[in-house]
Amino acid sequence: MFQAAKSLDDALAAVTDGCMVVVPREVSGVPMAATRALIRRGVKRLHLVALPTSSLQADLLIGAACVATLETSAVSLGEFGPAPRFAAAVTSGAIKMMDATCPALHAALQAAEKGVPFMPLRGLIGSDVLKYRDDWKVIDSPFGNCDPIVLLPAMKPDVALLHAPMADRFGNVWIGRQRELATMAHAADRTVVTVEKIHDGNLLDDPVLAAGTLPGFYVESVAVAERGAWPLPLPDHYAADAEHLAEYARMAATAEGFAEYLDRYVYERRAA
Amino acid sequence: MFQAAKSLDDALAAVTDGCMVVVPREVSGVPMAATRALIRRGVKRLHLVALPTSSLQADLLIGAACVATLETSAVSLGEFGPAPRFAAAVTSGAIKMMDATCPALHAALQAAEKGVPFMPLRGLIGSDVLKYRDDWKVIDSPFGNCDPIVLLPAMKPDVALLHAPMADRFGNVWIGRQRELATMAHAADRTVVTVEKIHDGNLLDDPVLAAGTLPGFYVESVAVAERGAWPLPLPDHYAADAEHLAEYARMAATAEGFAEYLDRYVYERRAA
Amino acid sequence: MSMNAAPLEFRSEELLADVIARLIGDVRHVAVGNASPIPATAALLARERGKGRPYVSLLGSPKNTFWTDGARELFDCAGQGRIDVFFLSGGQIDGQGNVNLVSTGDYEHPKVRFPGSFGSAYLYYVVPKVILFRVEHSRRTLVPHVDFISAPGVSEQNVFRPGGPIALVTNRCLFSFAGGRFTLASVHPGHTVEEVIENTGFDFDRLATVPETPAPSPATLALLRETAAPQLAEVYPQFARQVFGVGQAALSS
Amino acid sequence: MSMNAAPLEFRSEELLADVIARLIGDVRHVAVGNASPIPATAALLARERGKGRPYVSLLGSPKNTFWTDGARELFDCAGQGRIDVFFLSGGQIDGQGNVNLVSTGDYEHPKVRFPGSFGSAYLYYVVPKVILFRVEHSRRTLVPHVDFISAPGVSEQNVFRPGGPIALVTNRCLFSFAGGRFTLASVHPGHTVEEVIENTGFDFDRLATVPETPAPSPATLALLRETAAPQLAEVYPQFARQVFGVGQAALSS
Repeated sequence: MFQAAKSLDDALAAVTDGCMVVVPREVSGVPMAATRALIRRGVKRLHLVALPTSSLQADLLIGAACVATLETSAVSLGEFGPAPRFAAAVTSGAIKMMDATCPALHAALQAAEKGVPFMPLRGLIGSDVLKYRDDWKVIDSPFGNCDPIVLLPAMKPDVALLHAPMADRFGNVWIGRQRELATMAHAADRTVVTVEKIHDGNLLDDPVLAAGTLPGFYVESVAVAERGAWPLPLPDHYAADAEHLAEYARMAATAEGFAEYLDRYVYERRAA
Repeated sequence: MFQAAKSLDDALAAVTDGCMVVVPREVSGVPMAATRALIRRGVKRLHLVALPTSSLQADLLIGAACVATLETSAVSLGEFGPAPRFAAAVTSGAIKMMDATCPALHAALQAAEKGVPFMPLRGLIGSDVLKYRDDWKVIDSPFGNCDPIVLLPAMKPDVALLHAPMADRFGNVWIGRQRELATMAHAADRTVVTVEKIHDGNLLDDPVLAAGTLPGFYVESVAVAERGAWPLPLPDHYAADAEHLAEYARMAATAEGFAEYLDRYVYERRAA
Repeated sequence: MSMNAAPLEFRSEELLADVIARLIGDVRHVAVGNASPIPATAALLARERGKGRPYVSLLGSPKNTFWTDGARELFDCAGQGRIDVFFLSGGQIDGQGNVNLVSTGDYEHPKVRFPGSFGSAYLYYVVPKVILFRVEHSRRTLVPHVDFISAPGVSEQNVFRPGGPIALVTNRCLFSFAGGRFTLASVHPGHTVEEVIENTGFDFDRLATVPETPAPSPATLALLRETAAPQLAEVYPQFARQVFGVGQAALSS
Repeated sequence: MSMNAAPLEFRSEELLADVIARLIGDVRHVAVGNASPIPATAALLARERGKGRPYVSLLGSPKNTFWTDGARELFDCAGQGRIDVFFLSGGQIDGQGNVNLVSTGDYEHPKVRFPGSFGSAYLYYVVPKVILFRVEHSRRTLVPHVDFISAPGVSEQNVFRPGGPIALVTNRCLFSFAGGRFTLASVHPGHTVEEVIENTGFDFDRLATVPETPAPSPATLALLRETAAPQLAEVYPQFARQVFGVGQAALSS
């Protein structure tokens, strides 16, 4: 149940070494301030699930050696090119890669949300994505006539980590249209949220705001982190910092440059 | 794709004799004005799905002989007592009853929403609800060890019929927290909506309103029906008309009284 | 159902709420279905005693529920293991804990049709503590075998079932439930074991001496009347007025 | 990839958009993935020609998408059969229509790692018309057999597959796809069949005489430049400026 966090580090206590953390895609509110705090703390061996894709966040965490396993459908810096630390870690075998496809990650979390052991999904059959996923099964649908279909086991992360525009003092978090953030929280054991600001009053009291609210019932801690998605965008609030992302892409192209990036923007806390 | 309806009757053209119609529970916005219009038009042989329960709406449609099959988890007038026309029709065999349990109806619609042939659901095993549902299957979960689980076939209604606080001229409908209305629309072939009023501007342009909006992409027609849920409540807008519901319960206790109710409140259009 | 026969300083509803509050115990989240004022009173009492724990959801009350994911959220929440206590009733309840919310007689040609199973065929399996609550304690309601099993009291070993019934509370007594059978745990003040046997259609176990259900303590009655009742009045105004006297801090009788 | 070699009055991007718009055909809904300005241009052109039909969703553009059910809605929408046309690309594409978005070399010890399969392992199966689009037409991108099948071009008869590839558009030509094979449908102006053969790593069918891809008509060019380009500028400002000249009604060259 919700407790107000004293600090960002305090809020992140739930993200322990070796735990399974689910994080959202770039346009849904990526907790980058929290990501930098985790790197500073030196979190290790994460099973990182990026729903369903990631960009800078996964690349940073991988480069900083925080990740043991990555489960996602794609990591890319988009218009700024490939994700260099991700590509390097996969080709060197430094991380275990669990390649997925976007709707499979959504469905697996929805299975946990609904308390069922699996969810079916069309597609996948005949792909190498399926071939390399021993944890996925194929059955003959009992509603068809020789109709194979993939079943995905429910995914229950230890922690859902997300960034949102605002929360109130009851732990209610306004997520707007990014409803997969609610599914993440429903599926995860514990949910940690950073927000731009605290909303006065109770978000659930206003039917219009309530429609876009993740109830505090599912939230363990909330910390304020202004511009907490920087340098990534927060939809309807601020755009990506293209200049910074281009700088990241340049620096992270080499291990040395990446180390310098960490020194400059993560450890020194000069960010934002 | 969305087209503005000329009238309520016009909007209801999609609800044809014999079609499968899904309608929401009492507290999610029941299209009662539309229900009376359908009775006046004399719609026949509906396969009515009440998600997941119903009250006055199902009782009225059944009493007026519009329903061939009823699929739901419960029909009751709540504090006003049993639903008399429903009980009479089931005991006389006038309708085919498909008893369900609430989460099964949600899951079956979510299967259609996700384009999968079935959804698993816990519970049910050993109940007579399952025993009388030949369309539901039990499999041994491939993720368990001798772990039986029920699979529910996807439910794809012909029409989703709902009432909401407002829509805009693009067919976008504000549904607020009643998110099962979105699932109904996603699952159904066509969606028909009545609303209290038309919102000026585009609901999707405002991120706060957009969070509670069913996009017009899924909506076939919208008609304005002020107090369109009367005598049932519209959450955050108006309460149930308790006096009228008590009168209904009294009148509908007999077939004669029910016929009089129809004459007075449905055919004569004195309602609201 | 009135307690007028005995010179008690509390109402039957207060006793039942106290019994149920004890059954709730130390848990995180109690959800109470629509139109269940006595379980709702019990949940609020438990929350007062626990200084905010358990979290209480009163279904049908927008002010006392947090749902923002539609009508499915209650069931998803239970499926996630986030609801610890729920309440069910039944048109019929039998000695194996089976509940019938559908009909009497043959299902295809019923004699009496009830509303339907609601969420029972799911929640009875997944909520750890389900408290059966049926005020009317008679051979009509408590039967040897239900005519239709909306949800069974027990399941085969291999059926996924973290939940199920722990007790049955009526206007006459408290039954506990374990191993597929009810045991008479206590008889409410003013009622007798013989009366319970006489009015129960199913077989149940009992000790040689059956205790009397403890009367609510003065502290409990004060909590009920002064703290729980005003909160209840928001959701069940008629019940709160009738049982506790709306806006009054204490009960006059 | 520049068309400077030939004295044409249109740009390569305009030709490709025209080709793709014809492939889209008369459908209800075209969805275009992130960072796909040429398919986006084609979809807008098709919408202009169809006077509002098809409905066009440009992913990654809040103004040009209607999603309010989170990141899953695109896939749910496709699963419902409500997306008729989608675009996919690949680090490698082979002659059976298999696409590889994952890696080259051995999957466990890759030589080059691409971003990942995204939604391809699903959308390729369920969207009726998938148009493969890869500007770079070389033996590096168009290979005999992909190293990793993110999504296969064809499936066994009993696999649920209402969708799949209908064509592959490159900077050199248009291939149609049917029966598990590509057929060279037309060669773009300024390119030759020999050049296509030389630069394609997979086997494909062709008629004795391969037609030239028709140049965009003056009417199409006007529609592209005067109507589609300004709409595109909202989503792809850099592309719109570079190809069409931002805010200009016509192209100067």
